[in-house]
Amino acid sequence: MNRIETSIDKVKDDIRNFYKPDLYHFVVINAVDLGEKIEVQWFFCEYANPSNIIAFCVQINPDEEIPSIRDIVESSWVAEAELVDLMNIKIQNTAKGFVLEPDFESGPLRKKK
Amino acid sequence: MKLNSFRKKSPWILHYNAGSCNGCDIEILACLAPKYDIERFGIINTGNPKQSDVLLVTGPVTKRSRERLVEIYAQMPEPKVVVSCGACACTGGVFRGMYNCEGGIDQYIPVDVYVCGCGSRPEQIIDGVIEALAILEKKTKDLEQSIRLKKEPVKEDTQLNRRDIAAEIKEIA
Amino acid sequence: MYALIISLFILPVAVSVLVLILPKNLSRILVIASAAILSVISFYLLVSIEEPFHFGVSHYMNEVVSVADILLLLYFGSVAIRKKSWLVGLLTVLQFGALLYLLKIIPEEYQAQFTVDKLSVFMFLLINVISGIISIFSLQYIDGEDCSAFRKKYFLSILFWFIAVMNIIVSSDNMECFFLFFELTTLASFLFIGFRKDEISGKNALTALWMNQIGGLAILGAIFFIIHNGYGTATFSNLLAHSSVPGILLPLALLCVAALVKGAQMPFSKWLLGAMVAPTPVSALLHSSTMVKIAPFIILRLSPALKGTPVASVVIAMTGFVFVAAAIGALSQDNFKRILAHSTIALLALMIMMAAVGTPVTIIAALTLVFFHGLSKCMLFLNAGILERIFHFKQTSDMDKLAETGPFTSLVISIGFMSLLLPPFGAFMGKWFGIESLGVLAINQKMLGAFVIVAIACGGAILSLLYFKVLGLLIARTGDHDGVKFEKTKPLYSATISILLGLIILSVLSYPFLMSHYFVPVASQTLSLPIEVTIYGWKLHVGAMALPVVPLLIAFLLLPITIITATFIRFKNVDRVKEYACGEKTNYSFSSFYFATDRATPYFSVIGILFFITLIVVSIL
Amino acid sequence: MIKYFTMKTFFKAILNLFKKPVTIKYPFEQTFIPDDYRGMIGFNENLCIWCRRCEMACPPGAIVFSQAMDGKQTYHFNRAVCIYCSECVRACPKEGAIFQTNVPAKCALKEENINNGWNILYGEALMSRAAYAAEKKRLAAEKAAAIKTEMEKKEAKS
Amino acid sequence: MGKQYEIPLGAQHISLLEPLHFKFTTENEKIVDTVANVYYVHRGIEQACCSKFKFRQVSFVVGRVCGLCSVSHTTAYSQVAEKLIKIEVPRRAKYLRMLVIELDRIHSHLLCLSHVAENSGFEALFMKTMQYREFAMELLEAVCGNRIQYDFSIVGGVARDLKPEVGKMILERLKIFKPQLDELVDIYQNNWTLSLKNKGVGLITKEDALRLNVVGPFARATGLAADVRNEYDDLLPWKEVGFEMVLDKAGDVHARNMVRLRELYVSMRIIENIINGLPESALVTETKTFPDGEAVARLEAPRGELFYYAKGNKTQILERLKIKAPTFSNIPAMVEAFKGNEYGSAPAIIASYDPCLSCTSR
Amino acid sequence: MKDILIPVLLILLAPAIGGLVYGFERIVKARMQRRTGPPLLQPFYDFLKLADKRKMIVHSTHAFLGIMHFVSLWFALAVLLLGGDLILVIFLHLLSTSLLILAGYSTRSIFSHLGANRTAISILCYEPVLILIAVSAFMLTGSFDTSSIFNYGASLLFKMPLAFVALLMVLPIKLKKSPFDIAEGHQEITGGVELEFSGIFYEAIYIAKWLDCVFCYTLAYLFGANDPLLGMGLVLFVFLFINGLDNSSARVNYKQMLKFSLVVALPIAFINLLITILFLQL
Ligand code: SF4
Ligand code: SF4
Ligand code: SF4
Ligand code: SF4
Ligand code: SF4
Ligand code: SF4
Ligand code: SF4
Repeated sequence: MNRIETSIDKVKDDIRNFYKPDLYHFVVINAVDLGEKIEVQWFFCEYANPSNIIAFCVQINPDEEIPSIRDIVESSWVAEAELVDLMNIKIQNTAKGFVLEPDFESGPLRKKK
Repeated sequence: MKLNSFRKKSPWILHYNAGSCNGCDIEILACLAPKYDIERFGIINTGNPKQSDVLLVTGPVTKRSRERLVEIYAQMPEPKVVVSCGACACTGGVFRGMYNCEGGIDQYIPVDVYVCGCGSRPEQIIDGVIEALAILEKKTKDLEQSIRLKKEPVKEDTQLNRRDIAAEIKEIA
Repeated sequence: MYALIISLFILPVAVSVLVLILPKNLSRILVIASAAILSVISFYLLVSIEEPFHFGVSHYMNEVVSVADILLLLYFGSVAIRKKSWLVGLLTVLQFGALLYLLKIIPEEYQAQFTVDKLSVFMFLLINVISGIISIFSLQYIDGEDCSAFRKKYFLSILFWFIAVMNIIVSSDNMECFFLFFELTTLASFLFIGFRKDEISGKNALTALWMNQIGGLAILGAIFFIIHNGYGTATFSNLLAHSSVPGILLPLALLCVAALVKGAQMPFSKWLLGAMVAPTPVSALLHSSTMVKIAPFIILRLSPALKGTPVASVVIAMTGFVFVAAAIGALSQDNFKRILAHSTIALLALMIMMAAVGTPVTIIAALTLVFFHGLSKCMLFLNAGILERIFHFKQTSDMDKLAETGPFTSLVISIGFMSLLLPPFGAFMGKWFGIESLGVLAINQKMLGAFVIVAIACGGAILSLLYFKVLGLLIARTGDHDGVKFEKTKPLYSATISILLGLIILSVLSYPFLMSHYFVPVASQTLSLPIEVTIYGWKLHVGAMALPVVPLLIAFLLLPITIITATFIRFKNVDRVKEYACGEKTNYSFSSFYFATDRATPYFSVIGILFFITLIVVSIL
Repeated sequence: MIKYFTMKTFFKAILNLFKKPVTIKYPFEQTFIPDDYRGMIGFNENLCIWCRRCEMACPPGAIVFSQAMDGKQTYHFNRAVCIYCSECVRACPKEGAIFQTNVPAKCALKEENINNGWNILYGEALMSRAAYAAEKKRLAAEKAAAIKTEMEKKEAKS
Repeated sequence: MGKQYEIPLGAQHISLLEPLHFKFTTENEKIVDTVANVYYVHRGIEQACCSKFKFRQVSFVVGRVCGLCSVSHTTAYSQVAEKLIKIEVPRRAKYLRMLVIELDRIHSHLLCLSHVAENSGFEALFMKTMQYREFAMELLEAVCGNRIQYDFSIVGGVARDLKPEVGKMILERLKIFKPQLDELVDIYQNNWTLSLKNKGVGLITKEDALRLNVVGPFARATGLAADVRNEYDDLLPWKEVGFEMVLDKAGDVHARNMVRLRELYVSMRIIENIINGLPESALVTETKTFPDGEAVARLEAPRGELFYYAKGNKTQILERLKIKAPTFSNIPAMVEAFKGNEYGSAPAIIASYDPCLSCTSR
Repeated sequence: MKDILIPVLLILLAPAIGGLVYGFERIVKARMQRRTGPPLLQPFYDFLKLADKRKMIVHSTHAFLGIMHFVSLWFALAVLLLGGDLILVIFLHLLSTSLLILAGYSTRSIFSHLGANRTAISILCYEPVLILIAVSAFMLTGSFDTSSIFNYGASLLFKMPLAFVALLMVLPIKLKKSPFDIAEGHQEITGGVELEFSGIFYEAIYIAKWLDCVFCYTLAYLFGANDPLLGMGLVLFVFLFINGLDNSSARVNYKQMLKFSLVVALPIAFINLLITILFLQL
């Protein structure tokens, strides 16, 4: 697993420069609650060398809005919608209520304070 | 086995997956398959609540399934029995206490037979359904009797039932 | 007798003048009264006329007719100039030339211009009763029209004038006279269609004009050939008398062309479809009792001569084709009136076909169809008017709430559609007779018979599909409401509709009676053949055909009662549940199948033209 | 179109009519169950050392020990909660104290109140244990206090 | 109103095993638009796995993410957990894991195929496939002690050994199964009505597959060579036991059926090889360490790539567990592939995705 | 007297016979799938059970139309068995089907609607073919009455085998058997028109299905009418054929069905008609 640390402003450009549909496979977006911060990880892997898993990692504050990569990787909308509900974070152009009932407030995967 | 006495009934089943892991669902499917062939007992998987007698539910009832489950249950005409299939439908099983599920379907609709196991073997499901057949027969009788004796029967089947029985009583009186 | 018949001609004309001048209330009373009187007269005629009744008015009439012809053509010419339509102009010029030539060669001898036989009376009844009802309906309808008070009167005026023309046309024997009134109906339809005075109306009116003018031209042609070839005078009775002369086929074919044009058979269906832009009573009028019914009337008139000729074969084949094509065309429609119009074309094809086959049974079938189609279509079109005026929609897709908002209208429309589709209603009887008697036809004309049977079988099935589409929308409802409260419409509306509904149900129930006492005599006189009607076992034998009466009677009871009961019935002590929607609670939108069959229309037109050409070619050969 | 008539499956289906069905007659004849089928969990009170490791290991919480005031523990097992994972057996330090049979669990009827009953029992069991622990603590404290007072008394004496 | 029908499919519908809801907008039964709601089965397993359960228990819980490839889930989880506690699994355990995964694949693929047949309206074929599938269930019961929910892989190795007589039984049953599989291939390939229903239906091209990141047989049926078994030699030695990639080009329902069927031959060969060459070693590597650090693991479940991410914090309880199921990756493509098809084919298309939403929504 | 008695008995017993046929069909189907299947009397158990259920309807119109579907179907069958006019019988059957279709449309239930749509389409598929067959029979026997087919000298089967082929092609549509069970399409529209009926009201639909069985097999019997043995043989053959087909084919979609019927079945019926007209006529 190759971690590529980047920042919230740059991550979208990084992914745009990196992602080639016929070379890389988009796996999933994950987020981990680190307490103060939340780490968001975009996982890709290479079709040719599959052991090579690339993760773009960004640490954000819980109330920051994360850019959506839907225009780069079309199929990322499911992962984004899920993260919004489960982590209670904001992602550009993504509404709540896909995974959980729309009235479910707190993100269950966040650490309880 | 007094199965022959139940044979005069024809339970049609409706299967609803209220958020299970599919394990028990495929076993229900296996029951329909040639090896177990529950059509021997006149069972048809109708897929239509309005023509079903037995509701086979799997899964611990997730929040989103809840309303659908109740809706489907309400659309089934009495007499009906509910069989919960598998540990998670009976009690929530391993999912007990997870935030989005409710721990057993009997929190929402009355369950008559609990089939244990995770996943329950087809044999267990058949046993459960046969058990349900007996209950179904009893419920049918209760219903008839209640109409004849003009009194309220089967306590446990909640308001839904009571209302229509009241209507029938009125008709006779 | 004479006086009565003449009164059928004069009275509507008088009314048509009077409504123009009388104040509104008086003219209302006048209209209602005259509608009633006309109906009574035609009913009386039905009972009383046994033998064909020939009469002529004074021989000035011939001159009057000629002058009127010329005036009419001059008017058409002015229309052509005003609207800058070269087509109309061309046809008018052609007609003018032909007419002038004819006037020169027509031998100057007195002849009876009119014949009133049972067929005419049959048409009288249909025309006067149904048009009467429509005129009463239009009293209310035209009130809501957005136009000047005079034009409202004017509308009623044309309507009555039209009734008079129709009455004359079905009783005229002289073809010159027939031509005049034929073109007068054309004129009437032109005025009606153009009534709303907008662009589309104008265009469609013009289309109706030139298309029908072709029919007129064909009639002139027929007259020309009759006289030119020396078959005597240009009258129907003379034509029928000469039916065995070989060269007679050409005039027959030309008259058939006139009929087919009036009957809006493809490719001339366009004018009838275009007529939808007129106020709805006009559609009702054109579709049910008048105008298009001239087509089966002509063919019925000619059927003794036509029977068995190649011309008849072509007409049969053509109508068989039109039956299917119009049915297919109807499938793509969404507008209520257009659906009705297409189905009219299809059913007209069926009627013409039946009439052209010309065996006793098919004639009876044709008459049955004409009769029941008139009633049903009238009712349906009037309802289309009600839908526009009271419920404010025209598309069928909006009808899915009708069972709740307008239970009565929806019930009536359902019955109307069923009467076009299902046993035991008249239209079904026509179809059924058709199949059974075409079986007989196939014995003589093998290929044709086979082809037409396929056409009827397929066309019938397609039409059922079409009607199901509409019926399905009509019957949709959510849940029960306690008791059925009929919606409030205007009294005149509900009165006319109720009368029609009553008539339909009554005539369906009395069908065996109607058949033996009404259709059979008409048919036998038309063919001048005695047709035997006997009841043997549980079957009614008509000529060579046997009708199982008992099953039919039970079917009579089954269907209408089912539909009516289904609307009113409320099961007691039965619980209501919601519809199944996979356990979900959201609402879903509905619609029915649609078919993009309108793409095929150009091809249909081409085939239709080919048929017309064949018709002429065959008659010459 | 031609293929339509050359359907092998069609004739196979017809031939199947003359073959014996493969259906087993289950409720009338028992089916084969392997010896190591993961069925009901058995418990041998005599061997148990009451360490509660099985309870600890059980993912869904199908095992619960309640405790009487005299310290005697009772083993409770709910067959409708159990997922038959045999983790309890693996966790048990004493071979044979808890073991897995190859008998599939019977279905339960409404009367058994298998879900709510278990919830209640579970709560009660925890309470009983808490009560026992509290009691034990109280006793210990009492004892300690007694010892203390005794000591103090002794001290005071001396 | 207009020409469009909205047809719901699900949550409860006979053609669905699982609650998922599609709303098809159709014109004359031709699908023009699809909306999917796939999160009926969300139970909150990820959260429970990092709060309620100890990391050793988690392998039983993740098995219940889904009953169809429960062994893939437990194995993938075990792998990631083993990485976190830094142990190497004994060779015999690896082989046994592969054995059960392949047996599971056989039953899962056959189930999917039968479901496609059923949803295509071919009841007899459904029955036949289910009948032939039973052998896999019986073998799994013999190997793992349960027909579904094998609970076979545990952290550090496997829960039970393969008895020699069971190994023999497996080989025998496979011999019986081979002609049956040939028969099935024949029917799925050649039945005319079935091909009417399946060929050219639910089409996803290779470009779409790349664009939408499709995985599993779904991807392989388009010609996209994506099979984790081809890749991870260090965790499970697939190549050793004779794995071969199965590819097809068409990308329609029929191609998916064929890919699944042909994979069964591969699975059978792998199972034979495993049993014939089963190495001797311990079953479990014991250790007392607690998970720490981050790790990912990928595994080819019957429906495609399973991806586990775990993070430990040196306690019994994990910090984070992320499960990415194969169907999860396929959902965007699933929704697209309906467009332009008949509604009548929709159930068959759904079945051919082999959707398993219980792990998608967890 | 005897002529009447047998048909009347048949008519009265039609539901019972239909039930038995239906039960037998279920067993045969199970056997073809190598299952044991339900007992022979299973349809009657179903019947008894349905009568016991709580009465629930969507609305009265819907329920009533369902019942009338059954009544009118029985009536159509009666006319057929009493030797009535074949065309009339076909139209009466259409009438009963149309009541079912209307019932389907009368609810606001999607699947019911779809089922009604599809049933309407399937009418388009089989009705013309049946009419053509009837007309061919007329060409041979000179009468549309079924009784005349019985009195006709030879078996229709040998005179017009193509008609029989056409009949074989449309019967699965009518009986809602695979590959043409689109009107029911269990996995697609969960029964279609039947969907919203329950309990005693579903019973009407259920028995109507049995009657349909009798209706269709009677049509098949007509092809061997003057030789009861041949007739029975034909019925058996049709039975096996339809069930064999049912168990060896997937469901096609309605467009394919329409195409099949219009391009294959209808022309075959038409050719048969032509042959009958051109070569065989009296
Ligand atoms: S009981 Fe177990 S196998 Fe059955 S559905 Fe629930 S978790 Fe799955
Ligand atoms: S009591 Fe009233 S609100 Fe409640 S279910 Fe009955 S009708 Fe509805
Ligand atoms: S209670 Fe329900 S069924 Fe009754 S009128 Fe109101 S909406 Fe309709
Ligand atoms: S680890 Fe568990 S069993 Fe061992 S002493 Fe602690 S609580 Fe008891
Ligand atoms: S088998 Fe598993 S679930 Fe059952 S009691 Fe033991 S540990 Fe608990
Ligand atoms: S782990 Fe074994 S010894 Fe300990 S309490 Fe449980 S059964 Fe008894
Ligand atoms: S992909 Fe499907 S079968 Fe596999 S684990 Fe997920 S839900 Fe289960």
